[in-house]
Amino acid sequence: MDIIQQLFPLPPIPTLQQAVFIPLALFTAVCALLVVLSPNLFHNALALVGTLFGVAGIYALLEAEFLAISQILVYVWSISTLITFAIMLSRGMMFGATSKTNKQAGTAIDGIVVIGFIGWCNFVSARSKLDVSIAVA
Amino acid sequence: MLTQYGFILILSIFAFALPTAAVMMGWFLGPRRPDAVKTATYESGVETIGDTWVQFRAQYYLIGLIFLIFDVEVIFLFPIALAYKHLSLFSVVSTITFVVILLLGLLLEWRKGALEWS
Amino acid sequence: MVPLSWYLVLAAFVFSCGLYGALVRRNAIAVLMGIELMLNGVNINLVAFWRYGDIIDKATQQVVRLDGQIFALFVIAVAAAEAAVGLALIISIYRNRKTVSLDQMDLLKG
Amino acid sequence: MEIWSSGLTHLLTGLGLPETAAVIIALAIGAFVLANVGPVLALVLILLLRKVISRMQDRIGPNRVGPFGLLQTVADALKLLSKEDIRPANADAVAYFLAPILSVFGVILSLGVMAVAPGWIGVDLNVGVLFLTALGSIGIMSALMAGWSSNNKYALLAGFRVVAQLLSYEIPMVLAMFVPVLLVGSMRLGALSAAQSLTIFGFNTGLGWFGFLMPGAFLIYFISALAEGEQTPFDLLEAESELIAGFHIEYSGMKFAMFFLAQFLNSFFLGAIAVMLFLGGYQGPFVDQIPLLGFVYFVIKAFGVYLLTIWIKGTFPRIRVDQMMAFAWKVLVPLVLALILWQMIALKLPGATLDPVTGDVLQYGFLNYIAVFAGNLVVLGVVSNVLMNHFKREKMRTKRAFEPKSLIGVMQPSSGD
Repeated sequence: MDIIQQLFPLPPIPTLQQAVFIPLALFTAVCALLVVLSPNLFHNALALVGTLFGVAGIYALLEAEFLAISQILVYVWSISTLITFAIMLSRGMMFGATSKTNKQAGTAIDGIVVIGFIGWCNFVSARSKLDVSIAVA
Repeated sequence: MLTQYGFILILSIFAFALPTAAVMMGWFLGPRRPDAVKTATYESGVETIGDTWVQFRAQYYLIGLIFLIFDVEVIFLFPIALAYKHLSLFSVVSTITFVVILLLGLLLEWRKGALEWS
Repeated sequence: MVPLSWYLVLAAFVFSCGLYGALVRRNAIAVLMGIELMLNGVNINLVAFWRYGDIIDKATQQVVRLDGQIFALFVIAVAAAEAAVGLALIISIYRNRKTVSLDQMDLLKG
Repeated sequence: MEIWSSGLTHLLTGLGLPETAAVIIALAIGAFVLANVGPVLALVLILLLRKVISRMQDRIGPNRVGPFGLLQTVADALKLLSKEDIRPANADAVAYFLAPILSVFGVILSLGVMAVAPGWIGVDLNVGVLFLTALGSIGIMSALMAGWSSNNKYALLAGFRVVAQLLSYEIPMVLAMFVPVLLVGSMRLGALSAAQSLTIFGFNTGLGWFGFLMPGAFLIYFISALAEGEQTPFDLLEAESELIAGFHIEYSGMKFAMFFLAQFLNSFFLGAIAVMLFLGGYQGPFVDQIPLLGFVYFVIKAFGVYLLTIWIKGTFPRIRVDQMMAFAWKVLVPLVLALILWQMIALKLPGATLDPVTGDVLQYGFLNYIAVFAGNLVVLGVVSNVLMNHFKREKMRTKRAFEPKSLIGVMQPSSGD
């Protein structure tokens, strides 16, 4: 048991903000995945709205409240309605027999892996510098 | 400040739970005997013809487009209102220019017939 | 306090989702949604760096500069303009050629 | 932190709870109470509407259930609870389920920022006014979801129409809300309500309503709020006497009840926002001495505005879609933009008390207020002129439709309208 606990230490108990952040981020991430993976175009648009609300919540958590409201006002009020209008105006794609994706999936995943690597590097360096500086300040 | 948004968060949880509970209660209390006629699309007793996806007119998109312009404008106007008591003459003139340009844009849309709905 | 790196991971995830959608989907509107996702990921990054990295007044513990927020606000405005113009293009192409599939929009091919 | 929650937190920490838990429990109690205010209020609103409308139409209205029919809406709610919940065969399950819930969700959230009495406000957000407008987006999404997921042509069409209507009237509404915000310099609804006091000889009469100072902005807000709440004369998409229903045509049982509830609460809350922004909020005589009186004033004013909308519902004829759109974009939006321009100039006229060091405005002067009032009077005149012309024309049309003989020889041939 000790070895297991040493290898996989229990995560520290989250603070209140972290406890809010985790479900919010999960919601945003799942919605973002649905935007690109769901085959139904209208579901994509709804998931996009979910993502936008999640991002607005993240802004509120970052104490950028005006930005959170702007996000909802501009994105959810106008951009998502425009997208829905565009979906309705260009019908016929929804039930088409052709595949929803093109043949670039491999390339795209390669690109995302590269971005993920860069992001990981940033993550490590950011944790080593910025978190420490904040802890000092 | 985060306490305030905490309240909004808790309120939104309740605001979501309340109608969900009501709908669920209706689902449990009411009878459930669906049949083919009952679950058919309602069209005043007539058989539905064709696809739901009727072609919409592009006017809807145009309204959305004009709305978007003014929506972004609102975002830029409200912070100005909060600081209006501190603004210098230069900022006031530039704000007024901003609103005048918007009015001119509205006039242009009017002249081009984007506001007609018929 | 939530560590900055958590926000960055979320931003990178949202950005990657958007990139995947923009590269892989056939439907022009879905591609546009992917681009919106990418812009949102960038915005999270901007705001998170503003919150954590900017100058903090020692006396009041308030962030005194708003560069990151203003930057994000402009990204939102530009995203709005981009969506409006992009969707208008898509609709006009659809009315002319009856397709929103990017594979079939090949007028510019030599 | 607001007065109520800090008091409750003190009480809970006195009971021996840790600080964080006390705050959370206090907030949760407040949120629970607020969330439950919504449905109870809706029962009252529906009963009131039926009673008043039936009086206007020379009927008695609900009078069987309970004393004076007071329990009629409760009985209706119970009946709806026991009804079958039909889901159309081709409907999209998730969106069909979520749409009615979201419509109520957005409306109840707006209770959180209502300033009902001095210090009695869920949270005094410093983006309060924009928060209220942002909540409208949830209503839009629920309308689109309901229209699309029912898989019914007419539901989809109605969903599109309601979205077009809400989009058109959102702009004049937000810009009319901008006018008092520009004067006060704050988006906090508590601050906006507090700014409408009027102290004469050291006594707060509470009559410095922005509705008196800015009648033009108030009229534009009120018209837009009628359209946003889908009230007559703007209730085109569920004209009960002409069409079947709106985007919720396929809904039944409790889900339909949710849309119904959301619509009533929405129109009431739009009136409450009008009260907070233009009709003085909780302000009134003696409100400084007895804060509870503020709550009474607020409720009376809000129900007064609601009765006004019922009166309009019982009196005015519906307008056509093209008239509605043209009225929003060609009359209200240019007028309110011009009003904002004028007010920006008027507030910078000389006469205001300035801070000697920074040059900030401390108190607007007599000249500023006169200029703002004059601009608003012009806007009021133009809007009411347009409305009068419209109703005159409508009267002529109705007369021609009902008694054509009486007009022979009187009327000139008109260019078909």
